[in-house]
Amino acid sequence: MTIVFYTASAVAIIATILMLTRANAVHALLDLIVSLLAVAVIFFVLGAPFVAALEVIIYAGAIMVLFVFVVMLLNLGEPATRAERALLRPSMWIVPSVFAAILLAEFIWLLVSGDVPPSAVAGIEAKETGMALFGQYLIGVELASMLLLGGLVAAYHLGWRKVPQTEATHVSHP
Amino acid sequence: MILLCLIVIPLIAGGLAWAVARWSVAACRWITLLAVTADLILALVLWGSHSPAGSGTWLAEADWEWIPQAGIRFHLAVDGLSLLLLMLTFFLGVLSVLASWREITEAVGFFHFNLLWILAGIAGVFLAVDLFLFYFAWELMLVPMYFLIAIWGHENRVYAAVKFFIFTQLSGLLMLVAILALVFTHHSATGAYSFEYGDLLGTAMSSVAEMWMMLGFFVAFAVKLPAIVLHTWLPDAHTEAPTAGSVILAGLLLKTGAYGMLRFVLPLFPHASATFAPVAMILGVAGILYGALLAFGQTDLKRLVAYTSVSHLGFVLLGIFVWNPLALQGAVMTMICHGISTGALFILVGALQDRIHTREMDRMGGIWSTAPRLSGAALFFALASLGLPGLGDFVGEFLVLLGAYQQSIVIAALAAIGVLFATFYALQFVQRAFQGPNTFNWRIPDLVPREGLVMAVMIIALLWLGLYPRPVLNTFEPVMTRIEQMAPGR
Amino acid sequence: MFPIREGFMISGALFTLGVIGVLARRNLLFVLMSIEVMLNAAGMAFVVAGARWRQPDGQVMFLFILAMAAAEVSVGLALVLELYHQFKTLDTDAISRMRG
Amino acid sequence: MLALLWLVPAIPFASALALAVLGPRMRARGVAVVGTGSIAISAAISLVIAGTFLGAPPASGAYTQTLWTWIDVGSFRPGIAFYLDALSLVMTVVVTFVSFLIHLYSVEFMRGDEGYSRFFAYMNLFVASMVTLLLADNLLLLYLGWEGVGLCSYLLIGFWYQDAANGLAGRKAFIVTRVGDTAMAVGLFVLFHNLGTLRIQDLMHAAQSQWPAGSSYAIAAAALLLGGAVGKSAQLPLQTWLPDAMAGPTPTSALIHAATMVTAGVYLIARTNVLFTLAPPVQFAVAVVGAATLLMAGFSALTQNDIKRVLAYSTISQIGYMFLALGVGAWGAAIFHFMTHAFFKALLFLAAGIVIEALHHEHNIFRMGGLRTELPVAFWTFLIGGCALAGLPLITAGYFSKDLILWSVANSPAGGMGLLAAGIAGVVLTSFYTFRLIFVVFFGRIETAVSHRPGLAMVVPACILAFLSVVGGFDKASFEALLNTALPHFREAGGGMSEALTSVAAGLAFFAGLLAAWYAYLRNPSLSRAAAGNPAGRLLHRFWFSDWGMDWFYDRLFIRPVVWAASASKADIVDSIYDGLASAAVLCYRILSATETGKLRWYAAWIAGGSVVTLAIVMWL
Amino acid sequence: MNVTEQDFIALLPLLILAATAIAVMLGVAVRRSHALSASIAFAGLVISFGSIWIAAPELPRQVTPLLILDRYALFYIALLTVSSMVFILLAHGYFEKSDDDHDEMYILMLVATLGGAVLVSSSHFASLFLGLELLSVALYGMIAYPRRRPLPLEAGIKYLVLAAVSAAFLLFGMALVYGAFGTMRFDEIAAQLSRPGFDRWLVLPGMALIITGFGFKLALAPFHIWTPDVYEGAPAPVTAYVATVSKGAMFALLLRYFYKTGGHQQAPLFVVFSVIAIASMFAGNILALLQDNVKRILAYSSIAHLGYLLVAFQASGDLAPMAVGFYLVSYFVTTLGAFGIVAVLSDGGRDADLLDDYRGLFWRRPVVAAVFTAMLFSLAGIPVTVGFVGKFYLVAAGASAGLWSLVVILVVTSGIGLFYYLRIVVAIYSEASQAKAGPVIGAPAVAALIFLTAALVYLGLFPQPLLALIRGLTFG
Repeated sequence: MTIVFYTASAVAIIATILMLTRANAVHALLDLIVSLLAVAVIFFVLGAPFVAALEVIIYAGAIMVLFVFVVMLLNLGEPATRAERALLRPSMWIVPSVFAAILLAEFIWLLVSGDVPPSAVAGIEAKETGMALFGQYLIGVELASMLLLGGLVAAYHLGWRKVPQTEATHVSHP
Repeated sequence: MILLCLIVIPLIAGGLAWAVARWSVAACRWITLLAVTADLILALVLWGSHSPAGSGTWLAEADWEWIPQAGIRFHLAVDGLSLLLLMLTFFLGVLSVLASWREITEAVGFFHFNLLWILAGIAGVFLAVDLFLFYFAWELMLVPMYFLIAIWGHENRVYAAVKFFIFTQLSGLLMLVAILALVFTHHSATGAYSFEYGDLLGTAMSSVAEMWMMLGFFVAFAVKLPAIVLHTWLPDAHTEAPTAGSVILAGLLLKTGAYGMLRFVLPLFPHASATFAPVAMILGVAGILYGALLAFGQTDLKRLVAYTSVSHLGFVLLGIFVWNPLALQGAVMTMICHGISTGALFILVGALQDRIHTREMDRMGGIWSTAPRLSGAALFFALASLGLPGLGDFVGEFLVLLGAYQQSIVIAALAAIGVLFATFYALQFVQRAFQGPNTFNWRIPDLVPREGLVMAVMIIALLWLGLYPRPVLNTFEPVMTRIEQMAPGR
Repeated sequence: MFPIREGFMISGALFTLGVIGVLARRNLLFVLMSIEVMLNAAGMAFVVAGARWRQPDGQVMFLFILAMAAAEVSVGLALVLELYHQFKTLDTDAISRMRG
Repeated sequence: MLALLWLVPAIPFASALALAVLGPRMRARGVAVVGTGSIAISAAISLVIAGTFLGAPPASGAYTQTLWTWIDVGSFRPGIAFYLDALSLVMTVVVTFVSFLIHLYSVEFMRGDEGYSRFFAYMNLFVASMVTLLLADNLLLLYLGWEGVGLCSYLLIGFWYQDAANGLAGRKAFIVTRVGDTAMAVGLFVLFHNLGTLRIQDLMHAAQSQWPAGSSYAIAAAALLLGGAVGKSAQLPLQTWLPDAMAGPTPTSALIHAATMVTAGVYLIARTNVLFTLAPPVQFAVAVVGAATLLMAGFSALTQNDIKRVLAYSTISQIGYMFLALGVGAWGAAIFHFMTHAFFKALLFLAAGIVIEALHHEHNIFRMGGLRTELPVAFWTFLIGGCALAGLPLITAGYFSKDLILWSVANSPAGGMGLLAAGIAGVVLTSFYTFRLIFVVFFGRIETAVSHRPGLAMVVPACILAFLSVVGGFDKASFEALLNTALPHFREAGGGMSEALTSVAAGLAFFAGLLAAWYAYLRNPSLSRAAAGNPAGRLLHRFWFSDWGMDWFYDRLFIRPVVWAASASKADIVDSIYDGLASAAVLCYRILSATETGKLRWYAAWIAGGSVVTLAIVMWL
Repeated sequence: MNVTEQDFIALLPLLILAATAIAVMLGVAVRRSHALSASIAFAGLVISFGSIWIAAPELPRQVTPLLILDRYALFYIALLTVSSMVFILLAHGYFEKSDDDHDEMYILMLVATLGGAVLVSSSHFASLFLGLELLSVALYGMIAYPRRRPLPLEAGIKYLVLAAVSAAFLLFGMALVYGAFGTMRFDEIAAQLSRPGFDRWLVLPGMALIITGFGFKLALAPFHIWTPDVYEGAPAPVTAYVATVSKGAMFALLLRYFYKTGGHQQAPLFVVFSVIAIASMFAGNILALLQDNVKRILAYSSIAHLGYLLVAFQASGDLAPMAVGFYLVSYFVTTLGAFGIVAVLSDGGRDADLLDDYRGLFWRRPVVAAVFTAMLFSLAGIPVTVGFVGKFYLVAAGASAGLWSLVVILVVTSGIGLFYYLRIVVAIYSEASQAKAGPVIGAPAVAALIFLTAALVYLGLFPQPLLALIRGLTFG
């Protein structure tokens, strides 16, 4: 169990690092999906099989597909990748990495200095989760639906294009 | 009810004047004049009907609930001191309306609106005995003043207006903090929220707290007064303001600072004030000398007069913190007379600027030969400014000095040297502007009857105050006695 | 026995990587991906916390995060499309006009 | 009749007011009538009052009239009140009467001047102030008059305002005297603070009873009052304004020198003699100041070319005599000399005015000459005045008064040989410069043609004054008797000189000076030129001519530093503090504003950085 | 855990908001009409506002662990709905000038308002998070709404990325707190916090990260950096909305959250909040000093204003909710008014956001100028305006708690702040440089401005009723 956990963790982290350093968007997306799948394994280890499944289905599945669609729509191609590579100079990484390293260091320092938290013995079944979801979190589910509605309307409005000539007049505005 | 009218009449008339100006500029001016005159008459009626040996603290009072949540009341009251200052307010109000009768041609309605609202604000300051209301009025008078300077001012008006606004607002906020601190101190002692002046008097507090609160009030009033170091907004504001603005600034707004010291700083924080008094006195004397020196150095007439205000108000500050009957009454007397004499000087300089379109003394000279009445009036008020006996300013300054001598010989002597310095700038003013050869061949009309009337009234007032000031002195004497008795150890 | 502390550490590490991505990448697509990493890490932290207390609440929160990520990404990608259409680039530095 | 007292200052004051307001619209004749008439009435009233006073003196020797309480603050209650005793009576009568004559003279002298009404307004105000000063019952009212005369001197000296130099002279007069006034004001504080009143009589009694002789309060108060007195009376070291004051019209000079203003200091000291008696060092200082001034001014007078400046220095010198007298406790002698001086000095100025007007406002004596025949009236009156000034023995008033002073100096316990020698040397000098003037102006060749001859209004006052200059000193005894009702008797020290001795000495001194002048300017004019020509003489001449370099000294010591300081701080140094704050704020703005780069990554970094900092604070606090 | 009838009644305002969003969408399906959509949305808001009186008798009510409906929540819901109504009035005229579809704006706005309402009544991390995201996601759409214009688009992208990042921070923080306590309910967390010996090593970083999230939404320094760009880029009415509804709901939540947990009185957090307050007051006021873009000036000033609010927040005590409540009302009125003026003076092409656009406004349109001046003076805290009373209460709250250094900094920085308000005022009253009268102002916008001005003056003179109302607010 422990070995699985650590392996999955290592995979998640390495895949994420790879994703961050890719110039080609599609490659990066694939790395990200690997990372997400690794996280799904971790969830499984943590005794949360329901969210592990959702992670695979929705996150790695649906959401990433959305990304892929957009990449395709934009038709970025090889020139974009080259341009992107040009931007990936090592110096770009220094400051963010320092920041993040401090953040992580602070965080880990805290975790290590604290007491070891008690560990649960049993996992949580999908049923339990479902009960909670449609029990005390019912309103939350409704709100999440409104959230998706809002996202839908916004994405619809922003992504929708009119006939080209009226568009041209708008674009000409500074 | 009269007290409320004193504030409400200008407020309403202000709105009316603004509205009417759309159709008739003359009507707007007349409405303004009538409103201020009405207030002046009301104030005079109050003065006439009061009995100097009155029993209570206040001669008249009006009290309504306002924000009971915080113990804030709409409480107006008047005693001898505030009554006199109210009369001065509306007296100068009338004169400044007359003085700007022809000067203002743009946005006349808005101008008179602002003028009236300033007067209402000042009246509110002098009338309020609820600290919140006081602060309210205190801030309220700034805004129209700001507009007066910023819209109808001269070349550098924006800079001056902004500087004025920021100085006074910032210091006012410090006072607000002090007011609240006082209220909470009072609250923790009694369990009741109250902004009442009467309730807050004698609030028990630690000496450190008292000192800080006192400083909060002091800074606000010292900026208005203005005490040296905090004075630099004044020359700019006075110089750039239109005539009416300068008159009200010098004649009234500065007095609100002194009034605040007398009404709040000393009575509310007697011990801290006593501890602080030497510093304040030194500030006063430094102001007297520094103001006089700078006035001597100026070539811009309005700037010159502005610095004389710094100098004269130094006497007021000195007199207040000397804190004995002579000096206190001298300080109040100086306030009143300075209002008239400096107001008159600003009117004259305004009239002159109107005619020759400059305030630079280097561009003047020999005005006397073409406008003798104007020049003569200027001479008169210059003499009042240098403290000539027989004119009002002398009485005040002499009393301050006499009182100051009982505190400290050195301070009195230095302040007396300040009077000597006054001679320098006053004579320089007369000499360079009005006497000497008429190098630039000015040919200008002399004072018109309207202006002549204004000058005559002011001259008579100063002579009266200089030769027979008793009625005035007696009006505020009980108040000063009370304040004097609040000094610790007395 | 679930590795709770390690779980927090891993989620923290992933979160940090997401932060690095947002700070370092100029391509908007990568920025959005990095945000996904961050959100995922936060969701993972919830799951870990839920596991610690043996409660379903952590997982419910993960679901909500999932919904939010979906909404977020859809709007974000719509903006990416529009942006690319107007500016012909996804470089966040290049699209910046407002400053000061 | 004494109740009319208040009218003496009130009428000139009222007429001054009337002339100021209505004057510009009145015709010249009307102005003259109002301006002169008011003083005439005032003089008449004072004569009537004098008659009443002398006929039936009030029981206490003084009459007090209170008009109203001026200021009323606690125990400080000075009134507008007048106090008449022998001292103020004499002064008032002389002042009003001489002023009347000067006004009369001005009616003609100033005719045609565009500021005719203004002139009379100022002159009337001048008289009103002076009379107020004299009659004041308390020191505050006295101070009012005191400042009033200072003001009027300023106004009149700068009367012809279009010449900036006149304005400068006027300002100088006002400011220099005000330096003294400031000291005096502080003196008032001392007195009020320690004695609790400013009423002069109460003060004197209180001082007498509360302060021992030589008490430091008395010394301080007396010294401060002396400061005021030297300023107004143009004594060392504040004498520099008076010679410049000649810029004003000649009648003004006459008024300032003869009747008003400069004698105010003498009056003040005489009035507060108790204080000075209680402060022997100060009183001695008065004497020394007087002696030094009379000598210095005498030397300066020797070198002047301007006829009025010579007279101005002679005034300073003569006031020095009065101070000398005051300093030795000869109060009466001082007032006596004041009176005779008022007559002959007014006379000299009026006569000089005739000369000046006759010669197109020529002031330089070396462009005059031989006027003896051209302007006989001027010559004779000037001669009489000059003799009185120089002290022609036995005939002139000036001789008697000066002689009395010399005798007092010789016989006072406070006096001494040094002071006496100075006094006698002063007589020689006076005689010398007076006759130098007379010989140069009225004898010798005619240098400038006479264009204008005086009318009756100018001649009559001169003649009356000439008469008074001669007879004014005859009845010394009854005058002293009168004054002794108000002033302490002169305390004679035993073993002094006899009166005859001092008289003879004074007479001899007079003739010595006369002879020297005759020799140097009539008999052998080349001598004076040679004396002025050699290097030492030239240096001395320049030194004396410039009033012993005092002006130069003051200019360097006070005026330039003040002017420099004023111009240096014109822009208000304090304001730079706030400018600095504003610049600091703007700097902060520039720095912070640079953080708003518009770059998304940078913004995200801020958020991450912010949470790093927050975390850090949380962890280590 | 059943939802009862009473729960529904208590939830009515929220339900009606959600229903209205659907209704507008259905309306669009039938007929695309700007006026219709706006009317439906407005009516929905009015009904929602009215339903507060229906809901009021059921108070206070805990509806599932997620939401608590108490007087406090209802007060802020009322404030949010009224602000949204004003937004509609302003937005109608503003968007009418450009030819695009406008209906989605109202749907998004209703969703956002719902989010705000959820925020102010949330009692649980989940509802906090959902409310926040409802608000955020709708705002992405609203900010970038005129998507063909480059500035709104840029603003939208920036807001989206940064909001998402900060949401991630917030979530991570919440996860840590949850990990420490095992509960996500505020009251239980408060109870745990008051007990010693909790897992500080999880709680404190959790709190710190939550503060990051809040700080971003409230635009407090150092998380303020996005504000000017988004304010400038967003269409003026949306800017008003971002500045008021979004921030106001968040601050109300902040007060509730920390007031309940008492977390901000913990020494480290107290320091953090103090540092944030001071930094915000300074940064906001100094950044605005010489700014030439009115929207950016207002953006920076809003940073400062939130800093002021934090002073009262820090003060805690009885006065804090009152001061915060009143100040928020005053801030709402004034900010809506100020951006409202910008909105009505803008034409379809660009917003009238440069200082030069306002030069000489007084001589061209005196009434508009006067209203704008009143708004600016209220922001500056000058008497007769509501801002004065608001600032008075802030200082009072700070003073009552003896937070002298914070109070003095408040005073000093607001003194600096005067300068840039006056710069706008100066421009308004300077000599007219251009004769252009500007666009015609439609009746709805006029109504909105009249309402705001009246509120500004009335509350400035007679704050008592509102104060009494706020004083009566209780946490459930």
